[in-house]
Amino acid sequence: GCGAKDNKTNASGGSEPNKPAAAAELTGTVSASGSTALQPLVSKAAQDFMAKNPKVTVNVTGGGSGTGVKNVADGVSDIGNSDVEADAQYKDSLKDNIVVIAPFALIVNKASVGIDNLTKAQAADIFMGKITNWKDVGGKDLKITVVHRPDSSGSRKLVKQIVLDNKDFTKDGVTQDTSKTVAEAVGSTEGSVGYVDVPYIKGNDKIKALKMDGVEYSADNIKSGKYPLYGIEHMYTKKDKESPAVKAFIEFIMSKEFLGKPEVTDLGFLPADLIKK
Amino acid sequence: MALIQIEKLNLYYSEFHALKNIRMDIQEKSITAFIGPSGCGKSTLLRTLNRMNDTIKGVRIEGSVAISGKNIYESGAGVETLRKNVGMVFQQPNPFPKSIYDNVAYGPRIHGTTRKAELDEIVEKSLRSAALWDEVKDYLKKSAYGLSGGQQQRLCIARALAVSPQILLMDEPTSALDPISTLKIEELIQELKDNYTIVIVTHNMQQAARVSSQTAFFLNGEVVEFADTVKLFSNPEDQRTEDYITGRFG
Amino acid sequence: MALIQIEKLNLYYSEFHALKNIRMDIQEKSITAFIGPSGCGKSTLLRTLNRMNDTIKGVRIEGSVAISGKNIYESGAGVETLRKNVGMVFQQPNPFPKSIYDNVAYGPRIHGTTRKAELDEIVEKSLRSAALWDEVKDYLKKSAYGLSGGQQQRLCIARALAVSPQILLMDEPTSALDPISTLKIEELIQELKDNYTIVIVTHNMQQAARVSSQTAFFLNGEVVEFADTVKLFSNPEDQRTEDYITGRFG
Amino acid sequence: MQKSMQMDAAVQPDALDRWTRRQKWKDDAMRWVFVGSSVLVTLIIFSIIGFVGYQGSLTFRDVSPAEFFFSTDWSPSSEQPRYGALAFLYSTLLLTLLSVVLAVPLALSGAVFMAKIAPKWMREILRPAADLFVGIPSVVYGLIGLTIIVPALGRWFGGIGYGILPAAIILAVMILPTIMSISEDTLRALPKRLEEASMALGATRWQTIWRVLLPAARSGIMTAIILGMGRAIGETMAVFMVIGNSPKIPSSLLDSTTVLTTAIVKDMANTFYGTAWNNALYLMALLLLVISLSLILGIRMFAKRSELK
Amino acid sequence: MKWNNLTNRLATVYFWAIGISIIAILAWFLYQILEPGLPHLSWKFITGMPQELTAGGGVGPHLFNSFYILLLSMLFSLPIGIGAGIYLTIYAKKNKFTDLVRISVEALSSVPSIVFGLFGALIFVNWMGWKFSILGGAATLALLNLPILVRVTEESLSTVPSSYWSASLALGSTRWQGIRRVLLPAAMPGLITGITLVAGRALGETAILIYTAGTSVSRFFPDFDPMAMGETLAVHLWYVGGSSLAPDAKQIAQGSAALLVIVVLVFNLLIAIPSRILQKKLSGNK
Ligand SMILES: Nc1ncnc2c1ncn2[C@@H]1O[C@H](COP(=O)(O)OP(=O)(O)OP(=O)(O)O)[C@@H](O)[C@H]1O
Ligand SMILES: Nc1ncnc2c1ncn2[C@@H]1O[C@H](COP(=O)(O)OP(=O)(O)OP(=O)(O)O)[C@@H](O)[C@H]1O
Ligand SMILES: [Mg+2]
Ligand SMILES: [Mg+2]
Ligand SMILES: O=P([O-])([O-])[O-]
Repeated sequence: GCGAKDNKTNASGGSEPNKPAAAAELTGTVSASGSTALQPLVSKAAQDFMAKNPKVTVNVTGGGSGTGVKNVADGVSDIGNSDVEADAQYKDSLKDNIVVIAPFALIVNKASVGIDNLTKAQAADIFMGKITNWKDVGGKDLKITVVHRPDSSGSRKLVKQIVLDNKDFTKDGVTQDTSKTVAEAVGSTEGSVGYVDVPYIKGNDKIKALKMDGVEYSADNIKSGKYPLYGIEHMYTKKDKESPAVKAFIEFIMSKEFLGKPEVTDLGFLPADLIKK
Repeated sequence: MALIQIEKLNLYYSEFHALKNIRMDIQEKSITAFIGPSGCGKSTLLRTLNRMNDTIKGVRIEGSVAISGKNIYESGAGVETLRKNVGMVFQQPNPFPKSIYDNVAYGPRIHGTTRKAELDEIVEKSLRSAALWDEVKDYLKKSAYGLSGGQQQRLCIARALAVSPQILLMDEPTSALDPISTLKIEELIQELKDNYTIVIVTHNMQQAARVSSQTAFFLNGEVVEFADTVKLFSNPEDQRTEDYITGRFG
Repeated sequence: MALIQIEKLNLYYSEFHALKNIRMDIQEKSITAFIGPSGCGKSTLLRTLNRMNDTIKGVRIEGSVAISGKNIYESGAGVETLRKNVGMVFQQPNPFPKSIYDNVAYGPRIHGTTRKAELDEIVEKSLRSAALWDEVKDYLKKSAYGLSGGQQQRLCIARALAVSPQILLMDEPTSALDPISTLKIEELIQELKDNYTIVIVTHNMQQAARVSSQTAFFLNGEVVEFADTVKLFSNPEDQRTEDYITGRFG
Repeated sequence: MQKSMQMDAAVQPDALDRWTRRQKWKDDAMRWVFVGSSVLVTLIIFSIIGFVGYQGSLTFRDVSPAEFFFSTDWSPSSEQPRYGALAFLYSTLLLTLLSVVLAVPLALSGAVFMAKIAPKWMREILRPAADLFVGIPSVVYGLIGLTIIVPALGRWFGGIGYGILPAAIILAVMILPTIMSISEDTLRALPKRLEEASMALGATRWQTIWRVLLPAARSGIMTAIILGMGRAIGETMAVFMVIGNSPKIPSSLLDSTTVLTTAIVKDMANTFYGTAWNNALYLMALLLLVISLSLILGIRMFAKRSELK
Repeated sequence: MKWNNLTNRLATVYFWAIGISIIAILAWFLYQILEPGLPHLSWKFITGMPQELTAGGGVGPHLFNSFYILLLSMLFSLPIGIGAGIYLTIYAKKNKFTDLVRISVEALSSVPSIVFGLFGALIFVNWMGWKFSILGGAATLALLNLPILVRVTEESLSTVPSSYWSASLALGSTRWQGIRRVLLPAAMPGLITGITLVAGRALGETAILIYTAGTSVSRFFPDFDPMAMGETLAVHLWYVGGSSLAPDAKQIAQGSAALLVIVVLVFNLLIAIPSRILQKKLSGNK
């Protein structure tokens, strides 16, 4: 029932000049690759989208943000998922679709640390290796272990920008590949601290998210500018070469219909228009 | 005209001069024995007759070997055709890990015989010629490895006969066998003489004396003496031959 | 008293009854030859004398073998001590992939000799006894695999002598060798007789006749006849022995 | 030549001649297939080296070789990016060495056990079990390392438990079956007469194994170790999960550090193609290739030299 | 003498201890994998489709892809690997080209799989335009298999007694006839063992496939289209452990690990049994 209606919307939304605006059924293949942080969301969207448009196949794969962007530029994928802005060399050829906002949080090992708030300055000192014991920030007498994301990850870049004012992280500590493994490592290591995007906080009862300067992450606090730690998720496409199916898919991801689904809302991604400048 | 004519044959393993200026004529349907101490070149000469030396790296050959008047090192007929015509039996029995039947049928098959009836006939005939048929006729599908050493060697002879060669080369065919099997093979060789030209290498002078009509005595890559077996053993011309056959060697 | 006394010896490979009720006395410093067709049990009996059969699974032994009056299957001295006393030389020369020196020194070393000077002396003496010293004295550090077959076999004899055994078992020690090397080994055996008790298995009746003082003729796991070599070959008591030695077997 | 071919045709039925010619044709064709396969294998390795080498060499447009090879400062995302890979190189060598040192004695003893001592039924279980372990994905090894070995080491020795030691333990288990199986095959393939010769001289089983069998199997054992080592050097996923991945020279076996493989995967996917950072990762891949190849050739040469002339 | 006996006895004890510890280590690992995973294995899990954010996802397409990629990669690597192995054992003369091939095989076997992954991504995914696909994954995996196959072929062929080869040539066979009818059949048991090893490694490989076959599966199951994306079971395990947001991700990971081990085991058995029968038959039921 609702499928037919939606198709019409998509087709009329497309501004392809050589395509008649008739309500043709969408066909074709859409492939997306890139950011692993974004992959669960995009995969979920792909499943729902394919259910609505049975003649479209959407393939989603990871590979990392850098790979994703390169893949669109090379024509390997239609969409490049990235949680960082693309390199300057791609500015001209790629179209930047900002699809969602991903809040981040600082997390600590729940059982051992004994605090639930850090000021931005304290957090910066911990990540730069200047504070190495929790008692210096009001916690237990316990050595701090920092769990990082890789240098090239969007999450790390974000924390570096917002929390560390672009100074360098300490080289001590442990690096984990993905947000999920960071959450797990923090959960299993005494005295550890890390940073992840919020979808990975829930469902792990050995970690806890810290407030920053006394502010908890939430849609409202982000909207009002009180909570600074969030990333912008991009889905790059090739400028002026997007097929109707690709356009429809990106619109679908950004739609209330999809983002409003309970299991998606639950994840904690926020709609892109939340912080429209 | 002799069936095999060897002319001014020299063979080198890289630097090593293994055969020196060999001349020899071998008549059709005769048995010729090669004797001599180890390393004197008996096997090497035998293997030039079916070009098995081709498979060894660094071998260089000069001179000519003619079979039925054609130099086998020049003819365009190809080494496969030559080897089909010149069968070979090795020192160690070397059946394939296949059934008795498949061992004998191997040669005909690779040369294009595929009809079952025809193969059956060839297998039976070859096994009969090798005096093995009665012992194995009920176990043709069994692996050849179930046979005793002497039986295996006769199987290898049957396998060689199955492609109907004209010449049969045997390199110490009994040296791995017990005396009784040896005796059987020697009898077999005598019977085969009627249809095949046979060249046999042996360490055993008694054997040479028993089976062959001509004998060649080798030393350091040269043929010291080549004569009728009876003559060579009873009245050798060369002193070295005499020393060797009387065991006074060295 | 005889050095080796074999009494009512029966040996089974699992089900198979390979030696049947063997009795035999072997005198000190004699050479005894075992002859007989393949599979009759010559090697098996030889290997009971130094308990090499122990290494084969499923072997069962009844009866007794006594050396110097002590049953080797009961004595507490251990199989290593026995084997040190009863050396063995195999059909195929089987040197270790080590230098000539290390091959000969192997035995003394495992039995606890470590002093270089002592080892040097043993190595030289053993190689001299095996008539190999002059040929290899300048290449002691070279690999044993560089030697010819006959030299390798003499090296194996030297290796066996290096632990000064009392008895030397030889299982067809020349069957892989050419006549000249064979002759050398036979001469060597004759010389060794003065110091060692030797038991030799051979396929070659001439060899048995040439080297041994006693000969035992085996058939199907039994000793058909055991007598002075000269007597056994010239005037055998058993018809089967006569048939075998005159080649009229079967 | 012309003449002899005609004579042949006269002697043999036409059909057979055609058969022979066809077989010869096939023989020639197959020879080219085999040569072609070999050429292909060679081409592949050269294009891999070429590709990795070219991409890697671009690094030197932005980074001096001295910095890359001799500095331990790896901070590619800082304002003043530094690309020193020495720490990775150091840890790679240390990790490989340690895992081989852990695995080899165990694997060789196991091989001797299986080839010479174990009863048949035990071998029949152990051998397929060992083969099975080659097929367990490295992620699974990593998972076990992360959830069991790292916390246990942390408990026993204090600290967080990440570092070269847990990685080496995991790698040792991963390469153990390979080394064991190949060494066992080699031992088993030794001619029985060597063992007989030794036993007949009164050697005990242990003396025979130690003084004759193991030396005689040396070249096969070398191959086994090389193969195991190759796998240890190249392993990525399992190591990533337990080694900690700090870009520095570790102060102990239980200190977080990074090896070349994990340094590559960590950032390869998220850096942009053509940047100095990305090129440096390719250069590390080249380095990895060169190291494992030269280790292998080195050991081969050493083995050959120590063999008897 | 006493001393010798003592060391011998100690050595025997030592080897038994080592043998048992190795078994214990292997068994402990197996237990750690199977114990948490087995309860999660059900028909629905083994044949079901994956779920992204909700619980109850299966691994049907992944299992299928594992075998599909394995099969295709064997299709590429077997002829070339065996071909090069045959070249090296039978045809190779002592010359520069042979040395080059040998060193190449050696070098290829020392290439870390991550490097193969990068290479495959560039050549197959990008240049050949195969994108992330089963085909691209299989082709890259074939590169990983190649050197092992060459070596296995060389080794199995060299254990075939040379007397078979001379016997065949002496009967007038061409080399190819001898290879096909005598050498390869006689080397078959060794080849099969080698192939099982290779297959086990391929089934467990992740680093290569992440960059070439992708980390998602086709919407159809089974999908024989080689151009479809082909996340395998091992890669899925990696993805689920590292990124999935499904609430039962942990169980899925444990189940996949157990399933993978069982698959490799079954695969080994399926191949080992016929190969043993073959071996018995060849060696003449003695
Ligand atoms: N493939 C080879 N490469 C180099 N030299 C070889 C090769 N084969 C044989 N020779 C040498 O050529 C000589 C003749 O060898 P050949 O095998 O013909 O001797 P033979 O008379 O058959 O000896 P035997 O009775 O031991 O079989 C020997 O000195 C041997 O070392
Ligand atoms: N390990 C074994 N297991 C079972 N049977 C065996 C074993 N070794 C030998 N036999 C059998 O025992 C019998 C005697 O073997 P043995 O080796 O003693 O014979 P032989 O007289 O030395 O023969 P040859 O002259 O061939 O060496 C043979 O029938 C043989 O098949
Ligand atoms: Mg010869
Ligand atoms: Mg014997
Ligand atoms: O999403 P990231 O993996 O780049 O942090």
